[in-house]
Amino acid sequence: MTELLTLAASTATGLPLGITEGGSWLLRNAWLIPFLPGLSFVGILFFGKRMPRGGSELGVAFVGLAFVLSLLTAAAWIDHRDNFEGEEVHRAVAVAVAEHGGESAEGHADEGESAEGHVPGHPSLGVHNTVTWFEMNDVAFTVGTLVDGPAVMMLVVVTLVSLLVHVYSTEYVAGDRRYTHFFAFLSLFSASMLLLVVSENTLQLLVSWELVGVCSFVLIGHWWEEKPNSDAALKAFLTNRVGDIGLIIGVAILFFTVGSALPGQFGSFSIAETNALAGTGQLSHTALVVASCCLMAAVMSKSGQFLLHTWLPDAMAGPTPVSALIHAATMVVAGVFMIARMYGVFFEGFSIGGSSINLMALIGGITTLIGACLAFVQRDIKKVLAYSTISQLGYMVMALGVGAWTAALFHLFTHAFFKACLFLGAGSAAHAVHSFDMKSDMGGLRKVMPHTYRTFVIGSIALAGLPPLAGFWSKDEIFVGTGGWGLFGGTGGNGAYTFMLVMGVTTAALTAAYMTRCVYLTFFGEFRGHGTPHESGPRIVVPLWILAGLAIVAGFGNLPKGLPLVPESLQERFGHFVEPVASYFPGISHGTPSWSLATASTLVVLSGIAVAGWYYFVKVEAASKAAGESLTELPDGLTTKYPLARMGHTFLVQKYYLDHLYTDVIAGGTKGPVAAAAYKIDQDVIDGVVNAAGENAVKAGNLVYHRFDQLVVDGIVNNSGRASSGAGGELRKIQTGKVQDYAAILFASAMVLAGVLIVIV
Amino acid sequence: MTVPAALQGLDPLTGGDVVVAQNIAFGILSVVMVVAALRMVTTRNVVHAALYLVIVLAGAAGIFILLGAEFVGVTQVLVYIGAIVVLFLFGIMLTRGALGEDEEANTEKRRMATLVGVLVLVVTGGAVLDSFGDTAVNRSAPSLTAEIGDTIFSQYIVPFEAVSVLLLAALIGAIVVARTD
Amino acid sequence: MENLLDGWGLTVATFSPMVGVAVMLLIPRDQEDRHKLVALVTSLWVALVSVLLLIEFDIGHTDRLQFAVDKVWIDVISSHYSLGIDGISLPLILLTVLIVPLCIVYSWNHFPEPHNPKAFLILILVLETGMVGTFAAQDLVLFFVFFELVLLPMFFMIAVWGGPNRRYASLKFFLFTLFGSALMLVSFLALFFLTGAESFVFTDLADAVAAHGVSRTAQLWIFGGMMLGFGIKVPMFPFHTWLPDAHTEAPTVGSVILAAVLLKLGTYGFIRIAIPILPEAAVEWAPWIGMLAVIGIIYGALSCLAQTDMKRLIAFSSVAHMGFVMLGISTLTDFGINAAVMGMVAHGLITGMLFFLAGSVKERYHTLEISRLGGLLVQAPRMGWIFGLCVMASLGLPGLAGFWGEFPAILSAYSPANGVPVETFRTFMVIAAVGTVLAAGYLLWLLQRIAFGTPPEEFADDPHITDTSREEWIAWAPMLALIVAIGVYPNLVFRLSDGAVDASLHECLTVNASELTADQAEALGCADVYNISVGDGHGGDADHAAAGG
Amino acid sequence: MLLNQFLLLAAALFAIGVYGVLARRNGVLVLMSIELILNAVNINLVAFSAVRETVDGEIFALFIIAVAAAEVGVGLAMVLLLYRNRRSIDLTEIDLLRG
Repeated sequence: MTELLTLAASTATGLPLGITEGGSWLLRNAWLIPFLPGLSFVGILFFGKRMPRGGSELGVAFVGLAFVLSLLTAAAWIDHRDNFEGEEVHRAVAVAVAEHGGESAEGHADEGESAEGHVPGHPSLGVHNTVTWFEMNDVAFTVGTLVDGPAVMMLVVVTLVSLLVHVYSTEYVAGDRRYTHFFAFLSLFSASMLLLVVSENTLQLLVSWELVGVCSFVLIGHWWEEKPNSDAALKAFLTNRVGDIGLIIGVAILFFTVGSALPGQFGSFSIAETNALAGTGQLSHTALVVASCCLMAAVMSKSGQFLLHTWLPDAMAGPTPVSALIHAATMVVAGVFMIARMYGVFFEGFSIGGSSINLMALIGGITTLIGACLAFVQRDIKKVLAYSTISQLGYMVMALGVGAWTAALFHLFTHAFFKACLFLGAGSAAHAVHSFDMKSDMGGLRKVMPHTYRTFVIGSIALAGLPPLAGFWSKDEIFVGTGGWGLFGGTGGNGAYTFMLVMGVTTAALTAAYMTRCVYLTFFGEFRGHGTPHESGPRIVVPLWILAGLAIVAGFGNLPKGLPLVPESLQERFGHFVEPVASYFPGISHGTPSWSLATASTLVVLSGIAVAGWYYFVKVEAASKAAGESLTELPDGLTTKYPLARMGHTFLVQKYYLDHLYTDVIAGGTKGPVAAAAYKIDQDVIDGVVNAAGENAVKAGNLVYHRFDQLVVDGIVNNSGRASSGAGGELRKIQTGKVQDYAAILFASAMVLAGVLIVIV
Repeated sequence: MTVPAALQGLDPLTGGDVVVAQNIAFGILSVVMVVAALRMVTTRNVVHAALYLVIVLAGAAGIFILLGAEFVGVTQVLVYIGAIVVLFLFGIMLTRGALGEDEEANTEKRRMATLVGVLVLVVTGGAVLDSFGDTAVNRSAPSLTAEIGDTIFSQYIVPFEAVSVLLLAALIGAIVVARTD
Repeated sequence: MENLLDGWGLTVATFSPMVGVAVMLLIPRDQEDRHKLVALVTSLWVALVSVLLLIEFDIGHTDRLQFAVDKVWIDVISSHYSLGIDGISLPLILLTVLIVPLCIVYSWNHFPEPHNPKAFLILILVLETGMVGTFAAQDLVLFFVFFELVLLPMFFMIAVWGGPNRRYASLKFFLFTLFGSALMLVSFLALFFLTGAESFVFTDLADAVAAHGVSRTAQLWIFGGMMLGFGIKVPMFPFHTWLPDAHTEAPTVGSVILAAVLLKLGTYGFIRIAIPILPEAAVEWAPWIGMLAVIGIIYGALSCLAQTDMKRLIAFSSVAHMGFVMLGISTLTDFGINAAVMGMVAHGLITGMLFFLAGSVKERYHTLEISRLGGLLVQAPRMGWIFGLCVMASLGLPGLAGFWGEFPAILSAYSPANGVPVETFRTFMVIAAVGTVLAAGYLLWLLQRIAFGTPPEEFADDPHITDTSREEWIAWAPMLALIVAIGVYPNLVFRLSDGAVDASLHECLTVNASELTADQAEALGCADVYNISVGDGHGGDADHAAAGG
Repeated sequence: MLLNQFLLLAAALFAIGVYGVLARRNGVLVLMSIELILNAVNINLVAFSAVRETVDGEIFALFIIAVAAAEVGVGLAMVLLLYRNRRSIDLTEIDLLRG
């Protein structure tokens, strides 16, 4: 089809992809960063057991190396972002789109000027570097790296948290049954996650996506001797597989849809090409919508969005470091990152711009609410954090849904730190009291575990979102991004997502409240557990403080525009460096921050804290004094007073009965009745037909053979036991072992076949 | 075409009559053969069965001669009726009493066998009718035994040797299988 | 060396096992070590020859038949002794010659009852000849002979060395397959007579069909016959019931060979014979094959969930996996059939490994009742991890071989070849994708029950339960290595298969309809048959995907 | 004379022979029925060779007769052996292959 190629090439004008093959050495060789942990995985797997510290040193060393490398890469990117004057890659496309593509690219530029103050007209070209993986049908399937703002940001976050968790684990899981395996898979996880971050095409994305999934499976089931753990692991993996259906189908659709726009090639996985083409609007919109919905399903499972979130709380069965690294800071945000990665597709598919509601925003909003509600009723401190993670992920997805791309990633950035801090803190506390149950085994820990206490409180405030801690800034940006706050006199944004704003603000209040509850139950009151808890060692405390510190300062990374007393050069640094200004990224517009909104949200948070604080620190405290023991709730609380409240409480405790739906109804149904039915059909109907009909009824229903069977087989088996056609019954009867019966079958079959031949020829 | 020489000597027949004669002969032979064959596979007495077999074989010999394959016909008589049937009779006598009156096999078996037999007849008959509409057999002269001999010992020498080896092997095999000690 | 290989390589590779058999026949039965030695040396020699073939193989022209021999064989029925391999046969031959020695090594010290290594090994070698021959044959009659040659040894292997219910299973297997191949033979003959090709060589037949075409209905009938014959071997959905019994009853090595190679004979037949020779009929049948394939996927998975016997579960999982292979084939696209070839190799390695493991479990625990097993990871950690790896590979985890058979198959179903209904296949795609979840479901459930947890007290301190033995390591290491290697670098297979697959497909199937101008379609002269609507893929908004490649 | 009549006769004999093989319980009778089948084949061969006016068919018929002799010899020997071992030549009692 060469002539077709040339023909297409002649008509096509290059579509700018917003990527470059140039760039500094570090940026071009980002593959080293995933490679190092991968190396340590292999190393630990084979030599770990023989090492003095069971391979943990290997893991720490390599991940640390990866961290340093990512820092250097980040520095290189900061330089590259503004000063790179290199060749941009163009791609010949079937339909001429030169002016279209150009327009969109330059559209970025002036939005940049108006809304955000990017360096005018200076696009941030992602650094692209690939090698051919395999070739099929003249299409080269590549594997490589696409290093740009979001990628670099994720690299730093993942390697940093992973490093801290590695260090933390050396003490936390010391003397564990499978110490070595634990570190091996921790490394493998880091490698896969980093690979996902730098993925250059959707296939690579899919591969690493599944790999992080299986790592999480192995690590959740780390203590697989106990059935609950392996159950949780299975649940996590299967739920993710459900979402992966969406991912697989979505990727397939995009592959061919993009291919239809590229001459002489029937498909392409390249993320840059996909986004860029989606931007030009020459891909069929239907395909984009379907694809985004499918991908959304994947996000729902991986990032624990509503309906598929149920695996995340159970995943807490894994060791706490795993929860902190995988199920709070990094893996669960893979979904968010994937949306951010394929934003061109989603932006078109859900037509985010200029709308007031869409699937993604809705799912995000619902998730953030229901997550926050569920966090209230948990006894297990890790489950509280798990649900709050769900709720925060909901924030991010919602933000992406309303077009506040930067805000979403910024929240991802800050959330990684304070949530990891909280989890590790919870782990530290649990380590001391040997239990995760706040109500029965904790309380009053602030005296014995000062460091854990302080860091946990810092983390909580950051999560609740009080200025000036990290959470505040990112949350505020999300609210700004919704653009649905005309009453606060704001402008900009991609549409009027008032509904989302309401949900977000409500959640803010809830978050503040349940974190207050959690802090009280854990650290205040009297110790309700057994034994004498004591502060954890340095290898646990130091990571805690580092994360707490980050939870305080991370927010300053993206101070809003026009904040007084802050030099221009320090405003929106994060947005400037992370948000791509390139033709593979849609032209989103940014809301302008407003004092009124910030104040309002702060007040909301404070009110949330106030209510919960009043309930626990005043009433419960008093009640405990009266009762002479450390209570965890009022003896005559709402739930005891009002049946409605009790119902609501039960409803929450039952997690909206979703688990029953999935586990008992769907899974149980499939595994039980359906599978049994299918197998019964197999044995009784199909096999029964085969048996009953002897070898000739392989084509059951085919008249000739069927009748023949009736005659011969019946003749042999003298009609006995046809009804009871349990497996084996009838066919064995054919095998009378009598030569003559075999001869009969032989002759008859031969004749039938001869007849067929006569008929055909 | 051919007819027994005697018949030819007495009074020359015209071609048409000859054809008639042949068809009559064929008719008689075939009817006899089929009936005998049926009796053979149905009779209860084993010895009778052997005798019916003789009739069928003789009929076959007749058919061969009718087809101008006199040598084959003669061989048929010699080998089959002369040797094989005798062999059978020996077999019957040696196994006498095993089931002297061969009470018929159970009905299912017979039903099955009938059905398969009919199936065979239908399919093969159908194929035959389907293939050779009205090919006529009119042979100019009976095949010469000399010709057969030449062909066997020139063209078919290898199969011939093979068959002789086979016979030897069969002989030894039969002895080994059937010897008493 | 080269020219020697060119002329004789394949013949040697095919028939050396027979030499081994002859030698073993002369060795008295009680000298078991000598038998083992001869068998092993023979199979290794075959493997060596095949590797030499691989080395000499011209990667640049995988689409061309190489090391081809074409001598008149049975002139009366104008059948040739015609061997040759291209990029499709080569991987499968390599798979075969890899599996056989490993099986011999595996059964080195523990032959199933009734012992008798001589007969057992002879059967294995005969099998090898049959399998290699089937993959190398380029002539229908020759193909059929080899195809059937495989049947008997397997029958005896199951009937003699099998489990309690072996007679029933073996007879079922035998009759099923015999029935299928009988119909297959009929359609071969019909094909030959109707086309009036001058020989049974594939290419001649294909040319004959292309030149003075057979009537469409006849083509459909013939394809149907082949479909039945190959489909039973695969096994495709309604014809699969022989598989679980055969697998459950067969001795370990038998199951391994059955799963690893024998099932591939069917799919290989589709790719090598049915589709290239009868493209039009293939287009007509494609939706039905696809339907049976996806039914098989869902249905095999569901049946797996209902199993209580480990080996039986794995057997049913083969039904599901071969469903993916058939789905890939039924798309008639280069992409899908590449996926199918990859799927065959991957399934051969992975399911082979799973059956090996099942055999070893059975050997240690003397039962395969899932409910009675557990805690393998505690008692035999290494074996447990290997089991975990194979399960992951089997459920199509990226980075392991299984994924590259599954994902491209699903992918290709999004845009099947010209003339194949697109919407239907997109439905299939979704169903197949659901199948992956079920696969994960039953496999992980199996893993949980077998490997996780603590060992049941009946086995808690059983001295016989040891970790992986030396023979097992030798037999498994190559397969595990390949599973990972192919998973990481699928090009190992794709580079071989791609060119050959592309060549084996009719141009009308693969041409990118959306880029065809009217006169180009005219030049191809197949616009009507494959209803290529010029100018767009398959109409419809979302369907701008280029059909096929 | 038509070729068909011979072929049909052969077919009939063949079918009857098949019936005998399948229906009789006495080993000797089964062997006889086999002879019937062989004869049917012979008739076909000779008829064809008569049509084609060659001797090949007849030669094959001769071969078949020879082979038949051998077959009967071995067959009867086996029947005898059977009889000696089991005091019976009832094939329906011989089901060592039963599964």
